[in-house]
Amino acid sequence: MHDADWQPRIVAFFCNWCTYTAADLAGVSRMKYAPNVRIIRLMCSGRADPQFILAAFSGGADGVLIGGCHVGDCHYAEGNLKTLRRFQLLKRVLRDLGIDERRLRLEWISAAEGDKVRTVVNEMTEEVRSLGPLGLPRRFAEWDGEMTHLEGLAQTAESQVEEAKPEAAHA
Amino acid sequence: MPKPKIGIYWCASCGGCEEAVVDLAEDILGVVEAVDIVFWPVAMDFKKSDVLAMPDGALAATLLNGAIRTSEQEEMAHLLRRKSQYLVAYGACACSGGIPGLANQFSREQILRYVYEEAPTVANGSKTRPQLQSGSDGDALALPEFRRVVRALDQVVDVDYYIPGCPPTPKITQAAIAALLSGKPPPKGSVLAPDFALCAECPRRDTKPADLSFTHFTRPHQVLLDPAKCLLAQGVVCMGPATRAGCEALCPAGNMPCTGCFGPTLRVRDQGAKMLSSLCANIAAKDEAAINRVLDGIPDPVGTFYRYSLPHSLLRRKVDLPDPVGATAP
Amino acid sequence: MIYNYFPGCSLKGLGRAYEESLLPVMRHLGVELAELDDWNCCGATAYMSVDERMACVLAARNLALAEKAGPHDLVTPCSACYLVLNKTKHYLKDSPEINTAVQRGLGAVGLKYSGRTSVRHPLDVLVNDVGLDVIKEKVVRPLKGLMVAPYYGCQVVRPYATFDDAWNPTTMDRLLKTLGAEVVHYPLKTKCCGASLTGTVPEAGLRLTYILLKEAVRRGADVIATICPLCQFNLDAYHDKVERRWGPARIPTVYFTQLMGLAFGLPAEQLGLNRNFVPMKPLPEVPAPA
Amino acid sequence: MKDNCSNGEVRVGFYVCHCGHNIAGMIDCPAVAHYIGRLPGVAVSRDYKYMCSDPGQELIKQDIREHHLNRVVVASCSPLLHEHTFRHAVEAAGLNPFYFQMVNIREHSSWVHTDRVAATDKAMALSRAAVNRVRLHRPLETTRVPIHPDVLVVGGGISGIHAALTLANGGKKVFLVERDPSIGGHMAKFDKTFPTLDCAACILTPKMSAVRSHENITLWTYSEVVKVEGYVGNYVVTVKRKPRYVNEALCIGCQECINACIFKEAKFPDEFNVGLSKRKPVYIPFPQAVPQAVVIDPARCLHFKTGKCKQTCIEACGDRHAIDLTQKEELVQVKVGNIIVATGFRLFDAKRIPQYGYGLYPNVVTSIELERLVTSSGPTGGHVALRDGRTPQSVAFVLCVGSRDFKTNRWCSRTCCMHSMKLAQLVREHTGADVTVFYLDIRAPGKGCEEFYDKSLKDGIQFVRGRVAEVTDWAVTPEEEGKLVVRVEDTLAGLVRRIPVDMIVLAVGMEPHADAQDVRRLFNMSCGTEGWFLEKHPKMAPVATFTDGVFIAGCCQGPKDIPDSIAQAGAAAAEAMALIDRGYIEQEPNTAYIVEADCSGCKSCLALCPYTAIAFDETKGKASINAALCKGCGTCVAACPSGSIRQRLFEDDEIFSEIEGVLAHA
Repeated sequence: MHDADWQPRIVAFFCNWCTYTAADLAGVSRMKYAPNVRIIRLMCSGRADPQFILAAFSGGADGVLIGGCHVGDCHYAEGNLKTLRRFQLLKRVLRDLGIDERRLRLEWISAAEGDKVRTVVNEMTEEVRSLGPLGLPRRFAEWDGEMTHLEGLAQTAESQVEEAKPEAAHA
Repeated sequence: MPKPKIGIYWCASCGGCEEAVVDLAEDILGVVEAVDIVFWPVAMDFKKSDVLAMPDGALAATLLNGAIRTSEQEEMAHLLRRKSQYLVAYGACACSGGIPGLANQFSREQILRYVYEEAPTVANGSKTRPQLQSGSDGDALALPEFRRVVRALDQVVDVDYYIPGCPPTPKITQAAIAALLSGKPPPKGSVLAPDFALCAECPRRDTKPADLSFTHFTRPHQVLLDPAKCLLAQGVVCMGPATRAGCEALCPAGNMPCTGCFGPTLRVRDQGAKMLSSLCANIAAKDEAAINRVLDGIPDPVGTFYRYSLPHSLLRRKVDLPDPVGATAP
Repeated sequence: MIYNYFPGCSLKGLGRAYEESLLPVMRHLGVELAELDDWNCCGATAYMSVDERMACVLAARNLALAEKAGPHDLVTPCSACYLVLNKTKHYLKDSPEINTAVQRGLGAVGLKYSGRTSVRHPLDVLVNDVGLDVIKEKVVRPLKGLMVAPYYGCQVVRPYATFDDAWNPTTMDRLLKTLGAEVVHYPLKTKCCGASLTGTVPEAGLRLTYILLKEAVRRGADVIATICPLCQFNLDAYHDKVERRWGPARIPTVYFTQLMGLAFGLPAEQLGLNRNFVPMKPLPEVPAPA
Repeated sequence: MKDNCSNGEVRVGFYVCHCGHNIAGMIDCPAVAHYIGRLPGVAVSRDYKYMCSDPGQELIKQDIREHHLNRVVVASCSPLLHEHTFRHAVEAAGLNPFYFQMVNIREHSSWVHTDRVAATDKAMALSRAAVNRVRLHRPLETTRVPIHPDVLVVGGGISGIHAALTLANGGKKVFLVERDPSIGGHMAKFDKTFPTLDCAACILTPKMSAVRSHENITLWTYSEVVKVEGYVGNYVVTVKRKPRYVNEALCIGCQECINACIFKEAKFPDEFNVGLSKRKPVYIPFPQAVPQAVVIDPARCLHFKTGKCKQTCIEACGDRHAIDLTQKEELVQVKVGNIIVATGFRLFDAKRIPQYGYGLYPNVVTSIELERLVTSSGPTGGHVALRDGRTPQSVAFVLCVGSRDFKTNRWCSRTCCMHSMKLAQLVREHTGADVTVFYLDIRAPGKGCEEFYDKSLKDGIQFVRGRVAEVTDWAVTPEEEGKLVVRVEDTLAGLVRRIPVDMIVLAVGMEPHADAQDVRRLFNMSCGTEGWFLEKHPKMAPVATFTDGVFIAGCCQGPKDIPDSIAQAGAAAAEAMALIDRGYIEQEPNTAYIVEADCSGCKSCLALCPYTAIAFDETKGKASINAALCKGCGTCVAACPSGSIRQRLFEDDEIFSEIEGVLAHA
């Protein structure tokens, strides 16, 4: 269980020409949507290196949203197709590594679709909310927690064998 | 002047790295001439107590191979760290987790259950598992704890240098030792192998077309590979473009694709993600269904792209494995 | 050509002339209508307004029976049945809530409905599946000189104009022309006939009826052709009341299938034409074929 | 240029803008400034009312000088709006302009959120990311791309004509491409123009002739742009010239061939008169057409249909030899520096609203049909007549046909109210008929337009407010017999009314062309959801597009009247001229580059570049990027498997630091 005031954190990579502009349009149109998305501007969704997406997850994002121009409308001809292909394989990798596919979303949002920014952000926020926190930094710390008693262990090592301890089995 | 003292130790590894040292063959004589090997449990009769007896920093360098899986390995890593001026992660497992790191896709329980109960060659009717503490006839026996996570060496202790490879080739081992002994050691944190990708060393590179685009992927056992042509051009996932050079393209020379054991270049944080990115960008298909048909040619993406680097990747491990909190052993 | 056939209650009662003409016409054209076994109320009537879910369950049972009966489209001649079956298909597709409730209901009697069955109106089937060419070949007694006002009513075109334009449907126009009839321009072809009000607010309902009848007369029509049993009854049965209230507007209303039967040379008495309150005048004699 | 970082210390100045109430109303700006001020390396952190104002910019410059700042971050509106403003300020203070990063906390936060705490948190996270990132910024230089001085204008309606003439008068060479056989567009079909009622032809035809005779204008009618390559300053445009089977240079428009055509009677619908008159297979689009050259319609001409024609036209042309039935489609290429797209609109197809009876009742006409009827040069010589030749006694105008309608088009077409009132006055003038206008709201905001509305009211034109439900010939009273009846809810009277008239005029709205999406792709523009071409900024950049060097003018951007179209065309021409006269454009230095020593020559990137900017040197075994061709998408950067391709302004480490930054704050 997670604490009650947890809020999903979504990192978004938006292309400059379509989706970022659409987000500007949503602003100019004063559309209201969930405050959980942090937008990072790239020139093209094709710049969205899968490393960025994994870095966002490992850095604490609960979801990652990529926004690009509609297929056929890419400002750079086909950058978004490259994104689509990477996205498909990345989803498989994420699934194999235990991250729900719904935490990664790819949306084509044209510069005119401010409303779609709103809908997508709201939908995704709710979806991620229902999935709960991914919390990788916390998990990493937990995993490494199994090493914390090591310092003591290392020190006593030199003063040779410890006293016998009550029997314990691997979980 | 006394010869510098060297230690060689193994953790979670297959022994291949020790073999690599032995593979120096007669050149090892040159090494032995330059250094005293004072700790090498695999090859010679040294004990932990010998190391404990040394003052801190007594070892000029320790080449530690293997990933860190058990509490004992952690302990030895800490110990050798303290006793060594340079701690060198030797081989893919120490550098980035290596093949043992693929176990990070499974929970400790899954692994233990399989190994001690379910593997077809196991006869263990009583389902006995290794115990941390046991005793018979008044003797207390202790086993190290099997950790939940496989780690690269630098995820446990501070590491000075990395010598990559599964295993490192004699050539880079020799060059690395020479560099360390040169009096002008490379900057801390260096990977002692070239910082560009393998294609630069691959004789097949010239056969790679400039406009390569993938219509399918295949695996080496499924096709008869042309021994001269770029393997990617034959639809085989060759990790060469995303893998550091230094091995002189040994696997491609043997008509097998590079599987990435030298790890990524310094500029890359996640070798698998980068290779995935590059491969996918060049897929020919333009719609979701067709793309996925092409991707079906890579049935195990994690095993393909992260074969040696999962513990050191950005996600490190399958993130949703059941890890009962508080299950940490004694 | 084979279709599943859902007649609905009207075609067994007040609208039996529709079935009496539909079946021989279809047979004549080689179309087999296989009546569903154990069909039930389509769920139209006021049910939809009272409880949508229950109405959908009724309709869905018929759809499920059709699906079970075979992969053929389901033909239903009554516009109310046609609409409610189509509407249910939409509801089941769009509302997971209704779908779950309905499937649970169907499951209880060992039925299920996947959403595949198409619901078709015989007008659609005749013109778009059988084809006007085939129909034309069967015409032995062209309705030459017969002025017909084509009246479609509301339920076949609204809200789902599946096979024709919602505002200006022309399928029946084309069919009637193929039979040799002259189609008058009838701008009220999709206006309300008043049927659903005749019983409750007769003044309003009958007025609507009058408008339709009067306009058909004004346009010089000899007969109104309809595709819906409710419209047919409404336009046919209230002439006395309508004319007493607003003045003369006498014109017979028949099913389009009856006109087809006549054109095919089927005997008038077997087409249910005797059931009309306002009888249709016999067709002008045509010279016997040489 | 001093960069204030000789000792390597990074000193960031952070500024959060209130934007009046726009940001400060939803975001606690002082709190953001306070939060950022505590981050390492931040030397100054302030909040200020209007950062983009002169004093705001001065504040930055002063701080750079006094606090030795070497990095600047401004959290305010969208970088698409003011990034340039602040870069200039930074540069003016002696810093490299790319030591600057902007945070969008207005469009992306204050304007879209309703929870002050969450919006402030978001502003903090985004600001922190920018501060993280700016630390890693490197000094960059913009590159200058020379501008080819010639301009392509696409579309020969009033907007395209005006843009072309403006540029040509300014001494620029212009290629004007028009799809139809003549320029003139919709305006050529108009009789008079509102609200002044001056004659459309009298003001348009001189401009059309000027286009024909202007030495700086190359006019290609009956032609279409089929391909656009290159980039701002250096476009290479391929134009398809359809065969008109007449040599334009030789034809003098004498029309002998038309008279001689073996079709003695004109029998094909005439496009210019929207089908109200007929033409022959060989024809001149309209008397004032430019160029004054006939066209042969291969779909109608007997020669092309059967190959068996006596070719009386060639005979009639005689020694001029202007007719050339062997003409083929031709592709021509031109180099231009800028492109003005003025492709206009199409009229709403009234058949899409069948209840209005267009196509069913002959006396239901569209506004453009009536326009042709009232024109003295039109098919009836200006006689407004019903189809049976009678003069209508009563005429109704139905407004908003295909406008302001959720079932068809939601937008207001802006001109139909005025256009209809103009036609109403002309109809009254020509026929004395009673005129009723059915409207939703009368929109007469232009200069002189309200006065025109007032005049229409005073002249006795009836206005009924309500959306017409239906047009029918169903008569219920003797007065309605033989008439068309408008059924409408009169929302002012609160009544459902039936109004019988002789003629109904549907004021059809404007729509984007059917192929607007193709045109948009051709020029790499965007469309709004409605299909109109999208301007770069609705207020600040109304004629620019997201593609540098491509401008839009006239109704292709949205419905507008003639004065607005001309104003926009002039603006587009001026923008193009500004670029041409400066001679170069500064390009964002966001190009990709390859560090040669890092490249393994794996060739993974080569096929990815749509601009062929990546070349492979076989002898070195390395790839390299031609910065002049690179457009900076970064696709190859993301794809380089060894991380050897990098992108200026979007370096991996900069983006990683941004990711860490947005996640560092809750």
